[in-house]
Amino acid sequence: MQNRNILIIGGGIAGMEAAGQLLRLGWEPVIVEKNERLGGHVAKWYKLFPDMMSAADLVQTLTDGIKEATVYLKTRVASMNRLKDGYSVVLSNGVSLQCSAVLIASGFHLFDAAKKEEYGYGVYDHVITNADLEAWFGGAPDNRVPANPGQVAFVHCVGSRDLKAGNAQCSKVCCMTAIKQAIEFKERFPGAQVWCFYMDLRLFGKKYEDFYINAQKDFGVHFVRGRVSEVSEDIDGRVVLKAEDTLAGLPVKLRADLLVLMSGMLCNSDTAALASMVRTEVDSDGFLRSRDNIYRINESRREGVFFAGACTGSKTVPETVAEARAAALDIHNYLNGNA
Amino acid sequence: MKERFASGFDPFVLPFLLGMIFVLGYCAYGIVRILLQLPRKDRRRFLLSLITPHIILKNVWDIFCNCLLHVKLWKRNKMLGFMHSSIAFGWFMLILLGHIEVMAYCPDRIRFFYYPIFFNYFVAENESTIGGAVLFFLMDFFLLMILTGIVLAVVKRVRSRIFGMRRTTRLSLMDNIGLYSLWAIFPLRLLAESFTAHISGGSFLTIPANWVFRQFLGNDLNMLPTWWAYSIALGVFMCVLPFTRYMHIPAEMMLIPMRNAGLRIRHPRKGFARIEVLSCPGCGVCIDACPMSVKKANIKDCTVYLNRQIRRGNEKRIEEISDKCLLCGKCEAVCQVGVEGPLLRMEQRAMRKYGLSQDFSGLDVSLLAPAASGAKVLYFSGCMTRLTPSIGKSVTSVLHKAGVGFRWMDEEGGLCCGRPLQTAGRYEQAAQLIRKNEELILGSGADTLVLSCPICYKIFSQDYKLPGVRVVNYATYFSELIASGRLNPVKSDICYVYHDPCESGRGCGYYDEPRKLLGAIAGIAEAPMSRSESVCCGGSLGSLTLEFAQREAMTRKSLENLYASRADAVATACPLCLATFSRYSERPVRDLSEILDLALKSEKASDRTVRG
Amino acid sequence: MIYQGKQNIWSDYQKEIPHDHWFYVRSCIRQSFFPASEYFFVKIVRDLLGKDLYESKHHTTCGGIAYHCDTIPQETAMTIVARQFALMTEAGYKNLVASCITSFGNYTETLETWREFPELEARIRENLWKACRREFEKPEYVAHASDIVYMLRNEIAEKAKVRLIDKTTGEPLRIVEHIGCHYSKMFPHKGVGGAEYPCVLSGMVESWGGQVIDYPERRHCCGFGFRQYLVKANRGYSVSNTHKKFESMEPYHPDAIITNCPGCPYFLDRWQYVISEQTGKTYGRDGFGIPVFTYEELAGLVLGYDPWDLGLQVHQVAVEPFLDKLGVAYDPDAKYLGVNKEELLKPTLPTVLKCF
Amino acid sequence: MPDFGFSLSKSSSVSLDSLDLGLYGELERLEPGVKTCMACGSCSAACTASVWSGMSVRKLILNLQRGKDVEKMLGSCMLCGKCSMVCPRGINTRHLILSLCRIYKKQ
Repeated sequence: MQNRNILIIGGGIAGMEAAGQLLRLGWEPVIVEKNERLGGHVAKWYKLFPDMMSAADLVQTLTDGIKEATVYLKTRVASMNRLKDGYSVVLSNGVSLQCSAVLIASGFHLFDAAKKEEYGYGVYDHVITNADLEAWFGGAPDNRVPANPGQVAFVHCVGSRDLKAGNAQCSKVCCMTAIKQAIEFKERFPGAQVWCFYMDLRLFGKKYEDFYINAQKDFGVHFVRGRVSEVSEDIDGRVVLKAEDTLAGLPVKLRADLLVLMSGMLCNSDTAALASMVRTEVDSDGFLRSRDNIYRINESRREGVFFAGACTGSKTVPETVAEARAAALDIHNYLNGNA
Repeated sequence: MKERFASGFDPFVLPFLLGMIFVLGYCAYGIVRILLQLPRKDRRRFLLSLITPHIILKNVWDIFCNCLLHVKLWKRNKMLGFMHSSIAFGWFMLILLGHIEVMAYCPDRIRFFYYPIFFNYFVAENESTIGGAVLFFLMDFFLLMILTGIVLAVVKRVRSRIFGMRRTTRLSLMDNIGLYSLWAIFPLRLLAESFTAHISGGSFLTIPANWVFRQFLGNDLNMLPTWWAYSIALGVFMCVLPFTRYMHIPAEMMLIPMRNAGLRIRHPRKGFARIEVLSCPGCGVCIDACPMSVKKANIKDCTVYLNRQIRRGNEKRIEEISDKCLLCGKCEAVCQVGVEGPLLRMEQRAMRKYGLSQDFSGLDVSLLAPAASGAKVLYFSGCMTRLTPSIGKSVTSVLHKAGVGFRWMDEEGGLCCGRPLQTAGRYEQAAQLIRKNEELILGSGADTLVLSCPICYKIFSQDYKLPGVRVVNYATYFSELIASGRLNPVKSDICYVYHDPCESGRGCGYYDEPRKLLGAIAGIAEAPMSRSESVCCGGSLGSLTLEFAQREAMTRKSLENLYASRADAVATACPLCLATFSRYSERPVRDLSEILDLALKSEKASDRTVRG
Repeated sequence: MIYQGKQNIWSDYQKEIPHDHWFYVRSCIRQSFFPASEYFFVKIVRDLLGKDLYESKHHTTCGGIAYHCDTIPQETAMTIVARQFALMTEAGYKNLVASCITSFGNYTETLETWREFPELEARIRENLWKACRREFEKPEYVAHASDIVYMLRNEIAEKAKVRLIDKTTGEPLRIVEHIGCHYSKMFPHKGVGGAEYPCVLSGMVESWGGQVIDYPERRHCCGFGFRQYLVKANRGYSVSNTHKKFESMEPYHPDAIITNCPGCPYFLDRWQYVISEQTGKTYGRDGFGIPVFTYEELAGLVLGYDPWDLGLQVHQVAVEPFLDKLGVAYDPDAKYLGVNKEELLKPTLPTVLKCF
Repeated sequence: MPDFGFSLSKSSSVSLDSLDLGLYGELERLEPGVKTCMACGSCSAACTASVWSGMSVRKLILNLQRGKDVEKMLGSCMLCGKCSMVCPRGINTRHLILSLCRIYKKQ
């Protein structure tokens, strides 16, 4: 009889959604999550664009869908061996199991903003990242966020489209996240002046452009086309930014009470190790290589190994969820011999 | 004949008398004031016209036709025409007949000018004489006529749709007082005259009424209150008249002679403009005509409200109304008294103070001069044609096919014609551009200037001074080329409906030539509203404040009118109309030049074979 | 400012500096601008701390000024550099230490370029052989003299006679550090502490008891910029640069500036006079300027050498107020006496900037 | 003062937090559409006056936002309205310019 176990590496939204779908298709997914809770990055997020849905609600919905799945938290995959019709897996908690397919949903990690030394993350008093701001929106105290900010700057593309930072790719979601957060910020501090420093605004998704127009029209968010090149701190502890307004052809300077760095998405650091366990490849962008990038994004080049979510590239939440569903169906078809 | 009162006076005439004195005094003061506001030259011209026989005749005729008979209104809307002329003409006749009565029976009382009004109270005459019978019959006849008019007016107030008016003006408080007192005058007069009919005589209305009243109100003392009421209604009406739309009655009688004298607006608020504003009867015909009124929010921006706000001196609203207008000119075309809505607005725009004014007087245009060449024909496409390159391409293609040697003056860009500045009220800057373009054109040695943009055409034909240069719209020019056999278009099967662009149509009265050209090259249909009634496409540069999104409804409305013609496609002769319609039209929209160029396609092919 | 954050970054940029046996190459211009600095470097490192430092009398310019002024091509500059390497090889040394930041940058740039383009190195070897029949081995380590002092900062601190503490208040002296642009901006890993938060000078200041000032325009160039100064028409840019830095550091009321580049102390020092004349503004207390020291001068002061022996009298900005704070004894009358107690002639004093 | 033959040059850098945006603020009130400009440059490309002047509505808006002078550009506009026609965000640029001319205060 066929082994009905399917190993899902990563308990973020991709892993959870895929597990939920696989359960419904009659399989027995096993989620291995290295952290102490499910939900990945989304669990730490406050609101999701474009509907400003609560991230916690989404995670709850997904959690409700996988009550019957086996979940190992604080666990990693120690080793995987190819069998005739599946994989033999040993987990870091000592559990070993056999599964007929593997779904890698290991996601991404946020670029460490401290690596862009010139922005002074971790050095200056009022520099935070998009993730920090999101946590603060969610109620986590953060004394880097001033009580009554006058000027706030968002810097797009921190660790994205930056060869020197080791990531030449666009992280796709940060433009929209910046605008979303700028609006949320203005809602909390209507008196604050919010400045977004961007290289290009890449607002490709449904309703994204509306956010942009609203940010301009209703919230008076200022957009400056130019990458911040240098940040320093003045005697009052405020951050001083230097950039070029490339549209005006002018060097500009801004003294801000808070600087928010839009950290980009990189492939998770342990993905390469995972890839080597199943002998699949890492692409030139650092993410996992799909069979192709058009029709079989969910498939690896190894039989029985599938991908879902940001392990193959930066993705938005809806894209990730859709891909997870697709991956579940792909696995189902593969195991039923319909592939 | 006997006079009932030796004194010829009763206190009830006092309200009327006061009202009459007030309104006459007010009008006299107003006339003097407006005459003083006129520039000296205009004043002289006006006063001279008042003693020029043919102008006097024209004045009398115009006043009779317009103020009393409302001929223009009849043409537009029979019901409205009847309603207005029955009241105005009927009332006029009552007054006239009153005077005839006084002259006939007590000529010495003519100096009491309340006598003709209250004749039946003061003079006991009866219908037994032939004179009395005729006069009293006429009096009752015209009173009945007025009363019918009043009934219609009441109906119109309640249900304007019966009169074919979708929307009518909302009245101010004073207007309402005026309206109700006006409505009250005539029933009260009927009542008053009925009460006295057995003493002073009456006719087919008053005598039966008198009989009815006497069945239950035998005492003659009852008659006085009704005469009081009648007098009070008159008095109230005349006292409020200067502050209501009914001011149009005296104002229009001033406007007609002034217009006939050739005066025009020279100040946004004073003189002629003032008289125009006061002449607005507030009828609201312009509301339905206005292309902006498809949106309810814009109704209060129609000319009738501009006039009202100017009278009130509400500067904020005056500015809003003036700036929003598309300047399509339709309100002027339909206006019964001829209020120049667009011009009035441009004047309001022109009176503003600017912190910075463009100055083109020092502009060096040598770089923009058309290339030196022997070609005597210049083609000026205008700014907007840059955004509809098909027009420029077709015009030049047609000219090439006709073998016309020409130069495209602004092919590499040029100066604006100045019309947009003019519509924005920047007259001085527009004049500077006009001078610069004149310099360019006269310096080119050309003798013909062909224009394909109606915006340019309006200003070029009306404000440019180009001695020796014929300014011609391309439709006319192409028709001539066809007539002279230089172009041989093959008539297309497609049926087009021609949309009159505001600037060339109402702006220049240029209606027939484009139709002539279109008729020669394709089938042609007429929209229900066309020529001077044509509906602006909504893309007009005239509006300063209308946002892009607010214009869509207007464009769709205009297209609806064109579609009603059942034509296959829409033809127009304006780059702005073309661009605007193309945005929303379900049927093809083409410029005249494009249609002509298509009709010449075969010719081009044959040309090639000949040349090849 | 989060100090821990800077330390995290510094830990990523630890540079290996050999402890002894250096081939020392001097700067073209420092000996005229700050005549005692290099002398005292040698004196402190060789005589006081007993390290092996070798100098060759055949050493010439590294070509850096000409290279950065676009007057010689890179190959020429590299060949000059190759010759210095040859001198070092001939002397039997493997560790090169440059006194000049631009030389240091030039040596580093040459080596890094050769690493990327080995064929270029081969060509330069050929050039050098054709030009002067010399051969060389690439240095194992290239350091800047300030790296050496940084490495020895604690040994100097042990021997210190005074610490960088204001005698009158007991507070640490507030010192601005200014790093030469060619030190680590091109190759962050070649500088101690990297490019964004270099700690080569701040390490010395902290070790010697002072407090480092971090101000917004800390990274900004001193204004020399080679062509910005050397072409007279551009000097407005040069002085404007310096002005910008002073405006930015002004609210912190620094007591002194420490630099590690030949040009920087010169321009930070001399332009204070020009700025004072042009704007009427001075940046120190009571009409004085902010004294600017090379790291050798500051080390010399800490070690208790006589200020006038350290050549501080050739500074534009008066150093006396700083010496007073430091508690260093000096003879005001001896200021304009040279090494052999000859009269140097007292210069005309500026009208705005207060000097002695 | 001695003649050095050179002098301090004014910084070309613009301080975004200490700009005098009075004029721009007033314009925003009169023509709120200006806020939605995304600097695409359609207006400049279509501009009739740009052929013989430096006129560009995009630059004009940007200069206002950066507290720079716009007099020269503003002075060459012929109000032809092409920019309004091409603006993808539907900004009434013609009214914007006219309004700006009204509130403009000569330096």
